[in-house]
Amino acid sequence: MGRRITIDPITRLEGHGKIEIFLDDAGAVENVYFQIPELRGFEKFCEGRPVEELPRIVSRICGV
Amino acid sequence: MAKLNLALYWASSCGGCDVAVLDVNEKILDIAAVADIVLWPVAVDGKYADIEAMEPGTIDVCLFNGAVRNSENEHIAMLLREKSKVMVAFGSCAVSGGIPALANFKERDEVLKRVFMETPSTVNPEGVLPLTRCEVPEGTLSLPEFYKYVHCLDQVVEVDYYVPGCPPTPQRIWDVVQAIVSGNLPPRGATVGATEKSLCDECKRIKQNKKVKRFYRVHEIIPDPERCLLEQGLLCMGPVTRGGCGAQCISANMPCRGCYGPLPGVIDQGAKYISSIGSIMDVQSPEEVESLLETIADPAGTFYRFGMSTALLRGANR
Amino acid sequence: MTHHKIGSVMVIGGGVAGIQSALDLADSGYYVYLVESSPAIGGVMAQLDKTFPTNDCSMCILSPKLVESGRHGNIELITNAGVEGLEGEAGNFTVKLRIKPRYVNIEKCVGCGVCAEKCPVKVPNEFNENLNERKAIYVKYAQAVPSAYAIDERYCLYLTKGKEKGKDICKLCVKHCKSDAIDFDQQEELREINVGAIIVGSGLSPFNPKDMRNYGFGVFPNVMTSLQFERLLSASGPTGGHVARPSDGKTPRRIAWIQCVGSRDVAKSGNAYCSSVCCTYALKEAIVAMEHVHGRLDATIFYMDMRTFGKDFEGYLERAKYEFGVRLVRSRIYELNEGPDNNILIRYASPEGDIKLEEFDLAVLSVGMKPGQDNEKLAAALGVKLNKFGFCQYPNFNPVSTSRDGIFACGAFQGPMSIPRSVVQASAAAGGAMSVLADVRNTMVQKQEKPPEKDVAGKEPRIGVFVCRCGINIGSVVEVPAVVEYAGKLPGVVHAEECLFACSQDNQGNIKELINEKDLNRIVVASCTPRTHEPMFRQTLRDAGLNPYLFEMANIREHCSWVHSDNSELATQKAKSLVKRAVARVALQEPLYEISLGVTQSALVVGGGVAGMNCALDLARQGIKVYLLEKDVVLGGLTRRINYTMDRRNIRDYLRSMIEEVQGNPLIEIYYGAKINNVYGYVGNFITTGTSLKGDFEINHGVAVIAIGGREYKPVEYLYGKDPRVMTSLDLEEAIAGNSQMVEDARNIVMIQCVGSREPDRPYCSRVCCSESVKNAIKLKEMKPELNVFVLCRDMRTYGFFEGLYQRARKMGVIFIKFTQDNKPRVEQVQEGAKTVLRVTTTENVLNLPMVIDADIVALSPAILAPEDGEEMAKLFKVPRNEEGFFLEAHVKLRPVDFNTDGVFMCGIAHAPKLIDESIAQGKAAAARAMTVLSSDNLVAGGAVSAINKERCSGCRICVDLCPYSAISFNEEFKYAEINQVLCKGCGVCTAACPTKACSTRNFSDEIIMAEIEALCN
Amino acid sequence: MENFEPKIIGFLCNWCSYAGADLAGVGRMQYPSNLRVIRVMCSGRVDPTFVFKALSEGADGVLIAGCHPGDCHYTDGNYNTLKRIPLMLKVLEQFGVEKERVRMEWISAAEGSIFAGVVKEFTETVRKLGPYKRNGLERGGKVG
Repeated sequence: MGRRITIDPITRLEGHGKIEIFLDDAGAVENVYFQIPELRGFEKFCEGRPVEELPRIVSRICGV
Repeated sequence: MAKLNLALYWASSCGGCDVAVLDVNEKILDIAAVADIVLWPVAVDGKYADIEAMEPGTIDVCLFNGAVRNSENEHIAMLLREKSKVMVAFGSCAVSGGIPALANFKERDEVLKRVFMETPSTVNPEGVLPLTRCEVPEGTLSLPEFYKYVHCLDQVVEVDYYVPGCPPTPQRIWDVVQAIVSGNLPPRGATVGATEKSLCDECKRIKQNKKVKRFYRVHEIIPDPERCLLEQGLLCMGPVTRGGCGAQCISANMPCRGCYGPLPGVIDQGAKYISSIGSIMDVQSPEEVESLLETIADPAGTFYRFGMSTALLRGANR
Repeated sequence: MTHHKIGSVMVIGGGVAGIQSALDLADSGYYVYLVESSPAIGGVMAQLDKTFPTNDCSMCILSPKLVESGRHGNIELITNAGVEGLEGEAGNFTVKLRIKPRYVNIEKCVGCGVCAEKCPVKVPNEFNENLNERKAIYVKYAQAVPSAYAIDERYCLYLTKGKEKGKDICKLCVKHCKSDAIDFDQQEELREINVGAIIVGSGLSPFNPKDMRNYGFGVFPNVMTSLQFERLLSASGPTGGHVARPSDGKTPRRIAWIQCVGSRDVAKSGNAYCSSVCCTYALKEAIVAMEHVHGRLDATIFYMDMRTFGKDFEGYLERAKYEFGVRLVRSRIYELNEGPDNNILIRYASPEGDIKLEEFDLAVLSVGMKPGQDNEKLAAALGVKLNKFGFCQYPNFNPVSTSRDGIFACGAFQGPMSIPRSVVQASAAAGGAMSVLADVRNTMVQKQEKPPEKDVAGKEPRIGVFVCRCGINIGSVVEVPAVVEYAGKLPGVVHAEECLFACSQDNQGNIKELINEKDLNRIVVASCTPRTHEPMFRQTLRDAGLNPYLFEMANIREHCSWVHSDNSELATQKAKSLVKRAVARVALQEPLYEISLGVTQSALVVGGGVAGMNCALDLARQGIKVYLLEKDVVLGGLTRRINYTMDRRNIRDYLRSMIEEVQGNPLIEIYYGAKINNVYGYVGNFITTGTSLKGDFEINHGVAVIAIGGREYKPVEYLYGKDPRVMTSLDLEEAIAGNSQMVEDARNIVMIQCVGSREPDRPYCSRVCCSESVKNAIKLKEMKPELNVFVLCRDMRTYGFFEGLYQRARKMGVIFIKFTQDNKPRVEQVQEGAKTVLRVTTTENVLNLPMVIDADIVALSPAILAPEDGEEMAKLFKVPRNEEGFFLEAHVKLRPVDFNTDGVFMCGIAHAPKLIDESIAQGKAAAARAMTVLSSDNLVAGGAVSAINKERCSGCRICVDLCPYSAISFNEEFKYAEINQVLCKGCGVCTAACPTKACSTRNFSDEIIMAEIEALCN
Repeated sequence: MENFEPKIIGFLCNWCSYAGADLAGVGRMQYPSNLRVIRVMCSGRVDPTFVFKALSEGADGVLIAGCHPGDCHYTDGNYNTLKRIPLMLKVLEQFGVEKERVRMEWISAAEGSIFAGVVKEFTETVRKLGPYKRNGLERGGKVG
């Protein structure tokens, strides 16, 4: 069994992310998993809101 | 004097609060001069593992922004709480749920379904939804659990101070930093970086006794820039919202959106607003009331725009 | 001979008029004996369901007054009593009363009602107009004051069959009364009472139509009187508010009201006068019936003239017609017949002249008002003259006086009148009594010494809980010991016990002892409703040196044991919960203090007409400095244009002597040519500035009375101003009085009514014009019997005793022709040779043919308009006006001369059009009401009122306009709102509206209500 | 929900509705015991916060009763109720709460039987709706 490298969190970008890197016995990358744990659901909760609200709601998707 | 250890974290948020901290501009250097930043995902490197390795109390102050939407948010909140002497709920999301908490009007499963199966850009014929645990050949991967509710920070950990705003204004942030550095902090539990009076106190507009015959949506009229917006029928949240923001929206001829949260002692900003504007509606008969109410497009979404986590009625997942 | 004066007054009659007089006097420093012939006060008003023209609930507005008179420290209720004789003179009378035994001890009776439940004797319930039955031991009605039961000696088995023979029969009431209140040993008592003045408000008796056989009352089951119908409508009446006809209990779908039953009727009932109120009450009953009867209801009113002459009555008529679809048929009904299914058949002549036969499910007889049953006896005992109809005969221009000095009259004792007018008269009569006794004010009232108050600030709550069994009322349903045990464990409670009757005298002693012994600082009593008992318990706390506001009740009787008697377990559970709420609340209550303010002992009267002058004089007679502002350079107002009254009293002499008296009174300072610039302050302490012929003025005054009169409408109709022969009725009156040649030469005089009144843009009746025209018509006929006088009118509104004048005018040959609003008369100039003829054309209402009159004079009856400067005055004094510009009273029924703004009153035409006597009465009433403020040096205000924390107020101004009492003002300099503690009534609307929690209502704060919610929910 | 006994909080104005409730008592009119009354001087004192608070504290229904429009002891305090409560009901619905859980009624001092009727009917309505499900989430409680 090789090594597992976890980068948590990945930084200096907008959003939350985690990278899991699996190395084989030789130390080469065998597999990488990139996980995005962040979900807020703007797609859903914007539904039914007055249209003039949307520019001011969706600007909160990313403030960076 | 030893430098302070400062952590800034974002949970379920947009990063606007972090950017607002940067908006103190060159003063950021002054912050750096007095504090070591041990965690600030948006700007500096630093891993959860480093935090976990710390002794409790290592962090002097943690400015925590963002709501608690999932188990990771909660976990980090608890972690930072353990390691921090002072925990600050920073920005509307941490204080009262903020914009992400509008999701509390919807059911959790509806959100997942919409995002992962129904949006036009999604192709997901098998209907796969994220799992908290996933077995892969290399072992187990995990994702945080997406909670039913969006919580605010003090619903999961003890909070020492609250700094409201979406985002807090740079001037107020600087005031807070100065207070922290000088140790000149108010009693625990206080809201800092905002005033004890409502926005109306800061608002320069001419106010008269209030009577409203109908409400307008912001695109329906161009309001008189001198007069109180509420008196002109715009649903300005100013009366039920703390001041301290410098009345920025008002200066742009837009009604207050309520991001600085309710006044001290008010337990439900939206309910209070209903009570207040219900009093100034200039109609008498039930029929007139009904047709006046028709002119309010989305009362709950408007009145609880930033406060759904703290709303007495909890929303759709009830 | 000079007697020393007595500072107490006897008010005879406990109806709304008597109650108002008693309260005004008691609030102004006189001790009052309120004498009522039945076992409870309330009078006819207590029987009514709704009251016109507001349709508000009669009991809702009367009941607070009942309770207030019942517990007023300076009002002594004497029920079951009548006057036997009178000696003495104004200032010092001795009244002999005969007081019949009640056989129930008022002090002991707790009103539980077990006695009535057990009593085996059923008798007709007079309060419900005999529509159902009550027991021989009874309480007159649910909200009765005093609330104690009484035994009807005419029916009681023991009293009728046992007592004399010494036999112990029945006495079930004695057996079942847990509070030992039944007392068969009570004897009739003769009591002599010394008083300084007397007010008679002995009310009315409804006309009993049983002898009018043509209407079949008492024969046909579905013919009832309007008062019976009123009981049928009442939610607390025999049917619980369901309109059910007597024959079969079915809901009637066709109801007919027959007007003028026992009124305007010389032939059958002998009552020639108009009862004044029946037209409007019939409209009310029709409207209310429609609201009660779900589904369709055809309401028809058969009438002669629709006399909706009072303030806002005309609008009420319009609503009845157009909004509710009440059908009005102008036809005098002579007879009712019974058809199939006990239906009522009515034959009538339609306005088109056809004879119709119509079937109704129910017929209501709008019965008139007769003098009270005992009025004749009472008047004889008092030595007071009655008029030919048996109502009070009052001296000229003294509408609330009687023929005997020191005895005043009010309400229906004087004649048929509506509730608002009765209340005005009642206040005026109180004012009359006050004038007689001005120098002995505050000599008989009782003042109590109070022990010093304990300081509870910052102390932990030490709560005492007393759970009442109320005999078996609570105890038989709620498990009281369990509640006591539960209460004892609640946070803050240091003492809990049960009591048999929490309200009993000995328990008050017990509470006081425990407060001291256990250092209790808050008290909860779990018993009955706080609406009746809270004041008493508060007094107990105060007597024990505890602030009275540190008290709360849990209503475990009305809201628990009585309504859940079928489930003891649930009731006990609920009682616990209610006690928990009270305890949680009381722990947070704070001691409240009433503040005492100085009162400037002077009055400002604005307007020097008859109303204003009467008010000023009444105030001056009571030693009050009066500043009388008149915008004109002479006094007298509109009355200067009137030469004689309808009953031929000499108004000129009256006005002259009144002006002389006003000018000669050293306490009255007159400002002619006065104009107000500003008014500052509040009740007790106003400052008014302005200018007058004397120069600028600044007046300090405690109260203000607005009496700025009204003005005459200048017609644009009927060639007025275009032909000199067209004039107003006042012009005609002047022409008659001045013996003008025009009148001398005239052969045909036409009067046209409702010019500018009862029109879409002025939808009110000007009230006086019909009588004014009749007066002129009679005068003309007396001068020149051969003269043709035509009165063109819509309805002839000669209400009350003026009906006699109307009848007289008709007898003298005055011709009355009806027209309708959509078919008005035409007045035109027609050239006939060299002559320009003034031609009036109208439709003759009987023949339905055009009728042409060439008139020598056309006299128009113009509307009376609201005063020109009304708007300005409204702004200055912050008082409201109605749509027509007349001032809006605080409450149509109960505070007809008050404004909602404390310390400001109104009288005269500025309130609404009215006759001279009515203006005089209103002027006097305003003076009496003003005296309730001015009678003491201090004004007590505060208590459970609202306050704004200016540190928290952000100046949004949401609250400012909400307050109906104008108690909230905005400080422009510092940008915060302020509440005047003197004006605030504590409703808490502003607290709910305040977005910043700057505003709080004392002892109704958010925190307290939240604590109550938590206590009840968890 | 067979044995469900709803908890109902009532805010009654002192002058009309509380008196109406008293009259129901005097008339011994039986009605379900689920209602618990809080007395306020005027229905215009009722802040919608109270209603939300009651629901969040465990009430299943809330009754607000005041004088009939036009009959207010304080002239027009109840007009505030008449305006606030419908707005509150709209918000309530958006929160996914059945608006039948909150009822506004005008009950006069003479309408004891109407009061009793309203309580009966309202209790039944709320009973049928079932319990108001709450999430008693406080800090440190189970997050989810």
